[in-house]
Amino acid sequence: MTAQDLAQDNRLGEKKWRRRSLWALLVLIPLTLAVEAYDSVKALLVDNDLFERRVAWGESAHFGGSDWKLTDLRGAFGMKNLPPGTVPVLADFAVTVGNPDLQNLWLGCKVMLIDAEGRRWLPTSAVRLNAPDNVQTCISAIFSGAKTGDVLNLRETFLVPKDVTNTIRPAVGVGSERPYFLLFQMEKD
Amino acid sequence: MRRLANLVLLLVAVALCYGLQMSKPHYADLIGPIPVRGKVGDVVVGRSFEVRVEKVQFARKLRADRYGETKVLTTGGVWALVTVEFAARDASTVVSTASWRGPTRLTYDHTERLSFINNGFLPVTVDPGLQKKARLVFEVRPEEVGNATVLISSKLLAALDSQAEISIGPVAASSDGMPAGTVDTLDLTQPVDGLPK
Amino acid sequence: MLADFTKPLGLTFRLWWRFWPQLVAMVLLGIVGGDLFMQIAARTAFVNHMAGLALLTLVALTQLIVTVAMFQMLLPALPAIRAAQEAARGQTSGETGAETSSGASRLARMVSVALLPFFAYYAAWGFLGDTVRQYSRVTLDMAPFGEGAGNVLDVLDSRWLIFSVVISWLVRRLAQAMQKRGGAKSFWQIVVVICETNWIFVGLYVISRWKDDIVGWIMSRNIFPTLQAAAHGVANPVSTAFADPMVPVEVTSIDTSTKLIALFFFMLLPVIWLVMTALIYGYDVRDDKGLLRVHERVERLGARYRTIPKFMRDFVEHFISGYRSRYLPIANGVRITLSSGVVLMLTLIVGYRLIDWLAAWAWLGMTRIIGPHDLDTWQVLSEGVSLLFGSAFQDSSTGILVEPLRICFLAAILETAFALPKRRAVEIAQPAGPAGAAQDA
Amino acid sequence: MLESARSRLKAWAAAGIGTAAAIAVAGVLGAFEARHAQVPVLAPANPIETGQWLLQPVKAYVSSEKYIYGTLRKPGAKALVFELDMTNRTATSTKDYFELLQANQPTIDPATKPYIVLTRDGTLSPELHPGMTERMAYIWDLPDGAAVPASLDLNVMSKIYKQRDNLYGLPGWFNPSAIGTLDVPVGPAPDNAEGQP
Repeated sequence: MTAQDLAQDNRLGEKKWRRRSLWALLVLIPLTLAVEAYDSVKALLVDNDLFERRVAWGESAHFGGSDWKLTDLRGAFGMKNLPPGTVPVLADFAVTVGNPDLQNLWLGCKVMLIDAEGRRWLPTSAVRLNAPDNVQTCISAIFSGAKTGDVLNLRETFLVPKDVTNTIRPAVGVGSERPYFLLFQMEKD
Repeated sequence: MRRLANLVLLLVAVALCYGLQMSKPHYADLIGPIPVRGKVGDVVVGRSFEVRVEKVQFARKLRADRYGETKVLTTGGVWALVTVEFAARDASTVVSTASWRGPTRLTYDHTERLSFINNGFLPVTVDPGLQKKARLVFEVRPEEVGNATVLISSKLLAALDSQAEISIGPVAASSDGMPAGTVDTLDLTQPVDGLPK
Repeated sequence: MLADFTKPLGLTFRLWWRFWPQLVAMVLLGIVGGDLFMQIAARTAFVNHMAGLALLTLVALTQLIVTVAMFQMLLPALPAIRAAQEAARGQTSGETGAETSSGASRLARMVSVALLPFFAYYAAWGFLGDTVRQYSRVTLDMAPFGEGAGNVLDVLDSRWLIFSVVISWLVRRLAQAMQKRGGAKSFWQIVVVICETNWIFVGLYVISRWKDDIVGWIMSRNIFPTLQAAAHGVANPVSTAFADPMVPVEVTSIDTSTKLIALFFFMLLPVIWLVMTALIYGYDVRDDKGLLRVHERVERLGARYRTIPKFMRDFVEHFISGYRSRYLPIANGVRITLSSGVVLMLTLIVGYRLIDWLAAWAWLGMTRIIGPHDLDTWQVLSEGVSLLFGSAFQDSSTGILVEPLRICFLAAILETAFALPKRRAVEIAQPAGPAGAAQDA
Repeated sequence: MLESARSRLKAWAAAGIGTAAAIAVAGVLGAFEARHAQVPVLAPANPIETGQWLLQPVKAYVSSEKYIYGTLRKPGAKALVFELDMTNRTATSTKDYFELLQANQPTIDPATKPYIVLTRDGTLSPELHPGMTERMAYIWDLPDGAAVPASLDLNVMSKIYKQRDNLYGLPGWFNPSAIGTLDVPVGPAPDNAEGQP
């Protein structure tokens, strides 16, 4: 009899533990995933431009310690020696330097064009256009030794298909601000 | 009788285990590239870029410009020249590695002897919506030419990224062992896309 | 004969169905705990390599506690194993009360009694190497350019390691003394366990490395290459001849004997795990009287042993006494294993390897279902896949879909093995009796 | 009580001596390990099989040219050149030959890294492809004013193939070890000064 009672006891205990474990799984599975994936998620966020911050036309935005303003976005039509159906696009920014530690704040600086479908173009090296002396690229500006209050003129050159010129918007991402990036709106938006 | 049955069972188990041991994927397989297969002429769509093989040529020698001087490059095997057209998909990207995998799975990496040419050869920068032609150049043993596969990926050791695997199909061999249609010299001095430099 | 094959499979799934929430929860606890301790150990290693290695003990300990606990959970559903345990405990005393004692003290008892022999065995078979491998990877990840830390495992070659062993041995003595004095008994019990695992971990791992050195040294003598070359020629008549279609040296350099040895160990590993299972369940089977009586010669040896001067005996016992009682269960485990029949053994080997194989293919299948992504994204995704099917490195099978199944399978095989001789005895007594079928009800 | 204490003391002493002996034995074994390295002498006329490579020594000479196979020398400086035919025996293209030959020469600092050049066109350390024999030149810069050595003494190294390494479980070539020494007589520089760009 006692043995049977014992068996019944054990059986009940097991049921209880089964129920408890099921509830525990609800906590443990997300917890384990969080603990295991913490470093990877952090790396994913720090390395990629994922979430946009929109900047209205004509306005400037504080980003990576400085104030960024889109001054111009235009196509350089009529150039020779380019594949048919393509057009070079120039994006000009005026950046007022706030924190001059650009080598850290602007690390991995990436200027791109994003179209309506979310496709991204990086600056090209296939097209070289003459530019005034005071114009720099984002990367060269990092090493320019700019001080607080300086205004940097940045220009990046892209090569895009002709049919996307109406929908492309310039965007900027820097290491210190990722996963956020600036997406500049145009006048007509 | 029972002993014999046991012995047979043991042998079956050993064979099964050998099969399991041989066919079990390991770390290198688990994190290896994910193949996207196609053949010559197909547009093979990978994650970051798409590629189409236009033509495959074979040559004994290559002529190329090096710092303004024309060089002729010889090889111990045969030059395989694959003309491809790339396009990026969602974002501008760089295609930087290619290799030629022969029928016996010997793998011939893209040659490093043409690294002085910086346009139309690997690494190639490609942008969304813009087709770009390039030449892939391999040095291979002549018998590794037929039924080969050209593997193209954006970077070396691209873990769990897509890799275009384009099968070349059979190539007839001529009497001297070289693939049929092998030319003596191929000229690489002209840009692949026909545009002036 | 077919029953030997189908019964453990059926039982595996019944066990899994009955206990999966507990088992999965346990695996998850093991993953979180192990990961935590691994991080602590790796970070400590940057300060002091020796301390890092000592803390690594906790990782191994976590893994083993989880494994042992999972096996213990299945016990209520394993009547034949429980019957064997009861029998070993001795019906005369009838101490079923121990079963119902509080959970914490049961765990402490289980850990202290069942874990250590299991751990020693685990270490002796080189499974600790996996933990050390994970440790090297984690520390390497933390210092990608090798700055600061260097090779954290260099301490393994240091003779100073002896001090680490001595310290943990001294702490263990202290803890034992404190335990005797009373007070926080279970706390001191845990300290004892950690110290013992530490010195087993460090000691056995280092010995296994030095053993490799010694074997390597013997191999490097002049006699050996000659023998090896001869064996090579016999086993590989083809590769020494030059074949025209080029066969890469990766294929030819792995000769038949290497392949055979690899296959042998591939098939041996499941058997070792079965013995370890037997060890976990059979922790009460520690009486060496039965084994001593097996051979009269051994008995005589025992008598002669008693004539050795006491101080020598103390010395020997100091090193061996614990292990005599620890390795006896292994001897018993081997006995069980060998007597359980060819079909059951082969079911074990193939089944165990099949689980392993399916897990690997499931991992690969998941990568194809998820498809290509950039590396950063896949780093995150791979954590999820690893949670399901175990690490891609395949040196610790802790996937929540794989590990419970593996444990259930091993327990089911052992249960079948324990049930077998009894069934046969019943069959002999009453030839037509369906007693065997009634047993697994 | 006293008896027991003395016995325990003796046990401790025995344990101490035992441990010391074990450490001593390990130490002695370690010392043996260091001393036993005795490798065979390889004949320069015969092909040499290392793990990944098949080597056929061709010639060794000292050159005072400005350019040797495209590598630049300071005016008046000399270089020791060793030419050999190398065949990649593995399944993939590789340039794992930097540790293959180690100069054992008093005139060359063993830490000096040689230039390794493809003699066909002077490409600096290119990948060599499976089953394709190429003539390569190892070029060591000689220190200023060093005497011309009569022979080049080399250690030939080999690696072994592992299907899975200990750390990550990836296949590869590991554990370099010397398979022999090679003594090549240093001849006069060839007249046809090839390799200028």
